[in-house]
Amino acid sequence: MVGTPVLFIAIPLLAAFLIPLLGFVWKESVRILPGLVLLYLLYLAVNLMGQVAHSGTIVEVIAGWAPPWGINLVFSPLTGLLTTLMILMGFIIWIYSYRFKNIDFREAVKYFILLLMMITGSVGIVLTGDIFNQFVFIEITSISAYALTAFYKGRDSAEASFKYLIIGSLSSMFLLLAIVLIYSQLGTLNMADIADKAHLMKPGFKILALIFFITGLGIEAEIFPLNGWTPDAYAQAPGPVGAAFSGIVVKAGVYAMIRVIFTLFDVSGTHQFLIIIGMITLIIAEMAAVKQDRLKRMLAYSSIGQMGLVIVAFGIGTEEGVFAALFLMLNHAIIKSLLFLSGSYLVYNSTEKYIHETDGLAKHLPITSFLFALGAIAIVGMPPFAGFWSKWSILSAAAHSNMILVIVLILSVSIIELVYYFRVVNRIYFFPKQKEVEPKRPTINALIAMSILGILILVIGFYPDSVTGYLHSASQSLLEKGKYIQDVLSTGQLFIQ
Amino acid sequence: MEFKLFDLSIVEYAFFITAVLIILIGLYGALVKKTLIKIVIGLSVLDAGINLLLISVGYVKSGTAPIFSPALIKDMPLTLENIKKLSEGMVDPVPQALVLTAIVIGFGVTAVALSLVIRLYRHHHTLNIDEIKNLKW
Amino acid sequence: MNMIYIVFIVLLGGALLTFFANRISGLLRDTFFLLTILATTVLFFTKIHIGDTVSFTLAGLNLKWGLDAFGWYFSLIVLGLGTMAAFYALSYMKGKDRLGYFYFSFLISILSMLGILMSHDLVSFFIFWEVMTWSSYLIVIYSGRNVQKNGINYILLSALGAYAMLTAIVMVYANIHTLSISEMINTYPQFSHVQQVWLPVLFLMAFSVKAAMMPLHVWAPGAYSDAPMAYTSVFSGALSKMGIYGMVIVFVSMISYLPDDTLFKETFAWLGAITAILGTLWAIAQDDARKLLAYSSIAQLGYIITGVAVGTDLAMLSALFLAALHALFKGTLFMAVGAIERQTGTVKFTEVTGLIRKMPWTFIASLLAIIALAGIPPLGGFVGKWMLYESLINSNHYILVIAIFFASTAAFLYCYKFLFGFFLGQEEKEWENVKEAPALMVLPMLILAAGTLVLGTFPGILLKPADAAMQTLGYASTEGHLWSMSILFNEWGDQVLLRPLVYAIAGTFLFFLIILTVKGWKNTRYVSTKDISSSGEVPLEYENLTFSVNFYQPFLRAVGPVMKKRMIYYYREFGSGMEALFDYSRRIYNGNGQTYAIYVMIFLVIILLFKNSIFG
Amino acid sequence: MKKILVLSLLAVFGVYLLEVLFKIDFGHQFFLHGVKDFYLTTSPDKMGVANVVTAIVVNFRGFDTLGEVTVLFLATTAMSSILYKGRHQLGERAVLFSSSRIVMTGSKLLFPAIILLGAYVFIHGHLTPGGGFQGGVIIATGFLLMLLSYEDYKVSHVALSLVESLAGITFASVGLLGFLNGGTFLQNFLPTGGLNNLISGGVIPIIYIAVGFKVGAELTGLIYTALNEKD
Repeated sequence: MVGTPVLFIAIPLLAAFLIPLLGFVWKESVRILPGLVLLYLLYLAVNLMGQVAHSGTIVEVIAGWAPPWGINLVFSPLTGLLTTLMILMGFIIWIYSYRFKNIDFREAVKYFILLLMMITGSVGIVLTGDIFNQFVFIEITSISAYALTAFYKGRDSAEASFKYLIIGSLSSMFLLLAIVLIYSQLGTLNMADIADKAHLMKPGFKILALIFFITGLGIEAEIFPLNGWTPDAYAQAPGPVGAAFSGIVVKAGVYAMIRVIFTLFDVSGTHQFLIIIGMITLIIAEMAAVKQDRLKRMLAYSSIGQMGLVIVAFGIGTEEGVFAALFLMLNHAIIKSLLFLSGSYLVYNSTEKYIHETDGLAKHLPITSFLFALGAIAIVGMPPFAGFWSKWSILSAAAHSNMILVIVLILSVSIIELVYYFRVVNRIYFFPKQKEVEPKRPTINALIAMSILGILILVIGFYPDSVTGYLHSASQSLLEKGKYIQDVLSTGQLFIQ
Repeated sequence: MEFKLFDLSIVEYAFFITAVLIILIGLYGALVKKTLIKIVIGLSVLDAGINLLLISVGYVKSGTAPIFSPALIKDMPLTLENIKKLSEGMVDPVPQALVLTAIVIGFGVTAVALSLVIRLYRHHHTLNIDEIKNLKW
Repeated sequence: MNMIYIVFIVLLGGALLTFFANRISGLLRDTFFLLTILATTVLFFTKIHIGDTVSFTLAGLNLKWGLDAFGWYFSLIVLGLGTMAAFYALSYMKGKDRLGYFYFSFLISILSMLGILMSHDLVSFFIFWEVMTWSSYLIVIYSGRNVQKNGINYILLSALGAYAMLTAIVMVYANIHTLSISEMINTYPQFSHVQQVWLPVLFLMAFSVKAAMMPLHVWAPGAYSDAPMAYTSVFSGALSKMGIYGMVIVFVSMISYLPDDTLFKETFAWLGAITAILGTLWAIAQDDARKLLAYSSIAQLGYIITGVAVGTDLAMLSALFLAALHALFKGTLFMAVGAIERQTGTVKFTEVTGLIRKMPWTFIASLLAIIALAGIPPLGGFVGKWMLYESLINSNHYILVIAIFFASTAAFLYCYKFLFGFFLGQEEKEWENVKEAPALMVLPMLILAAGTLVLGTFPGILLKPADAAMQTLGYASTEGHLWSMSILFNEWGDQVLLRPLVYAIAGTFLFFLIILTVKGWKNTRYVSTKDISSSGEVPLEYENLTFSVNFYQPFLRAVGPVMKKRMIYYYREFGSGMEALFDYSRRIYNGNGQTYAIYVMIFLVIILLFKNSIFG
Repeated sequence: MKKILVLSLLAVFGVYLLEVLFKIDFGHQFFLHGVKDFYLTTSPDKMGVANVVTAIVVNFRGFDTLGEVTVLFLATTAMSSILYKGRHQLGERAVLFSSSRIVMTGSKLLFPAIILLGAYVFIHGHLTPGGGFQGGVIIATGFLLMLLSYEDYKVSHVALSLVESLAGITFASVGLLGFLNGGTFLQNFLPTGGLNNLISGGVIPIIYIAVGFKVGAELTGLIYTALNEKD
């Protein structure tokens, strides 16, 4: 027994509380501790994934009260997969930002606490089996995200953060309203219990709660038109944080929404709604991305578009569709993080982050540019890189459901995507360098982090079977609603004196 | 239907109506007011409205606070039946616990919002949200 | 381990080694590059036999690779031209930077083409197709010229085609739950009518892009002329043939099952012919040799498409023959242009003249290639064109014959322009010190040019494998009567009637050539090309008065109306219209946080108002 | 224009929300299998906690509270991070108004009482209304009073973060101790004692005291950081 899922929350929290204390004793520990924690959690996650594959979903009870009375954590193939992904991305981002704020110790303390908490919050969103608890974790994630967005002084980061905060507050309002409606009807907050009893709700409640959930969680999942905050926040946050947003936070938001739609309520029409809304998100975002003149903003819009695609894939609703969606999430996490991480070195010494400032940097930053190009070519779905397989799986899922229009739209949008990514790559490689730009060489730890991501892209691209098995069992576990309810509610009552 | 000045059903739902009104006022403040501080106030009002709604959902008519105080128990032996009997007259404790959490979270968000307002003022020297849009498109 | 894997591993490993060896030393890199391509060629032709297959499972999909006679025929083109181009490249690319990158992309594109030819399932076909796209894209943008224009045009149209194909592939997969190409072909007659029509359309879209068929050709002039010439020979000679390869399969195995297949065939035959005519006209108008050859490639591919679309056995045979031949002579010509570019630094007819004595071997290779291109006996081009005409007449496409004939006659004009502009005419002082290109560049050219000569005389060499290829496509074996299909051949595949005539023509031609050259050597008075009378007009100083300026002005004036607007103009208009739309659409994000919050409320209210119709 | 739009949006939203809320039978909870009854009976019966809300907050839904404490912790971190000006520019205390001697003396007198009240509230969290959060807030008001009345009142940042961290660590460690004791995270491992005794309810008072310290320190820190913002 290596541990249980609750350690994913408890240990980082303990570490976060410890970091300021350790800072008094040994400054370097502030940087090392989060990495150690994440490394341990990665080890734990991988172990638990093996355990789950072997003996089924782990339901962990907290404070000794069996669900639905106590809060429980569910480590199923699905949540386990996402947790592992998030912890992995978190670890890579930690490697990347190990030397972040090297000079100013006090800022580093805050950065690492907030980053660790953002990761923990996202993991909590995924693991928890209780809607109110999920709300709390969403708030933990959001508050860390607000602070990290506004982390850089002397830029417009506070503006971005404030926009995020306004919309984030609306999000929490809708979530609470939905919780109120559910509680007033069922008197329970446990997801499995709600799913079990959802048919007891009076008409009207269910749909209104669902609408509030979709609106509230849609804000976290970057659905159009709820995503006004996204490009600003991505563009203004420090590079690793942007990577964490697209690799970790959004994934948690999408998961929460999907959990609500697939497990909590079974309302007909939701899937079509998801497809339509995802499609609109995808199209608008990719259209907006074409004309961006700032690199990170472009990446942000692209990230929104990809999330739209993920939502479309979930909307298809078949096992294949869910598989495609999860595959997309995985690939997007890896590739978009790579783009953010390498992209932020390409525009390192610039405040405005214009794309034309990356002109001709390939000569000065060969590895960074190469990795950026690799990410660009992978995210547009060129084989044999990772992005192709997810694109293939979503298209074939759509084809199996006879959604030709969806296929055509996805592919047309892919062409748009291809144009703006290749334009940037061309600039990096073939344009004359701007004189006033001073390229910043990536530190060794940043290079390691980016290379890991690059290698992952190649590995998944050449040997997709390395992940498809996990993805298949994860998608099955999402679709088996009855099993989820049974797994959670059959956990024995444990009050031990 | 006979019109009554104090329609009982309306009075019964006064909590809900008030809560929703507070929510709407808060939203109005957040969506229309131009000053950052007023927007933050709007968001806080919004929180308050939701908390009120949450707590009124848990209300049980003429219920007492969910505390087994000595005054309530008196000399009753604490058997399960007695506890059950006592608990029937109590309001639902769960929303109260939730509200406690929600208040704290709302407080945290407000604190962050206010500090952002300070930063924005420092940077833009204005509190008008219409003038703070360097980031767009 | 199966030899098929080994070939791919050799290519991929070689490409990577070449890439990394660049860091160590140039010699090592060149060695790896050459060894890789040679090893591949040798392994491929000695160890892989027609009928070999391997299959494996990846991501839950059954993939199958193998070689059939049809693929083998095209691999002959790919590897033959590829090897020659590789030798040529060693010398041509010497001294340029980013060579690791170039050689890597070169090898990967060879790999992808072999992969396409050996794919027996749709997914690996698509994967290799896309790998081919990006590897060739990498080379198109290698020079760094016009990357945002030509490079993006290329990748954009390629993606358009590739995604059309992907749509078709997923449709097939959803329908028959298998990815095998032969399975798709077998079950095709049972598909629904809509799919029966759409599948070929989508596939053909992908293939027409690569085969540069109008109106999807707009990428070709830019891409062909921007890539280094060492690769353009492969690009135009072999890579575009992948489009033809796919087209042949679609036409033979799908369209012929359609009830109204004639409509398809006629349309494509005509598109091919129009491509040929317009390509030729545009080629005539070019002053840049690379552009001229690029348009000429488009035109030549037009003939081939027509042949494929007409689809009788003779037409198909001629298309396959022309495909191989085009690889030979267009490879030579692009290499020749590359040699001239390397030696003189320019490829404009208006700048370079009279290179015949400076670069005689290049001239001879170009001459042979041009003759083959123009379809003059005794070279191979004549055989192919003859067969094409004959098949068109036999299948009653009289107007098509006229169109094709017009195109190939007009092709003389640009052929002549090419020869005259570069090699003939007066020598300029400016080019006095030009030397012949290095042997490593000249030899591949000469070998390829000699190939056209050999094929003109002994077309059977190529007709035999072409016939085997056609048998795998389901054409009846023509072993017995193939050689008598055309009045041109005897049983040995040799030309019967024309051989003496051919030799006579060639002999006369050579004789006069020698006489004229020798005579001209003695008697010509050399003046600067700028020193010509201008009928009373005083030319401005910057006016270029070389004879190549406005070479075919009267002709172009005559055909002017057809060429007023280039296709790319409409694409550009469409593109800028879309960009304006995109620019407009992003204004939704107007920067005001409050507006975003109002969006949230609008979203909510819309769902609330329509909740009954959304959530049934 | 914008106002009309917003008002109509809000009207639709309000109507739809109220329409559903009116279906709730106010004051009668009709659901049968809710979790509330279990809490109401188990809390006094098995846990020895008189205040059921406290039992829920700290034990049944203790995980929420851990998150909540984290939110506060993050809010202070976020605030100091957002308002941080850089290593060399330390903030200066803002002086809102200078207070009279009476106010100063009065505050000084009130301060211990306020702190005591706060402590009382969180120590008796499991018996009476109130608890760690309420007590913490009361303590913070004491510091607020001092900060307002004395221009040069200083709170040690080090002490604040020490208290904050230690309290947080206590909470998380108590949770982990339950875990290490063979139970689950946050599970009670101490004897529960009798109902309505001060020392009862197992780990609940410990956690609530920690929460009280933490909230007090954090709110004080928040106020102090905000006060140090002078432009």
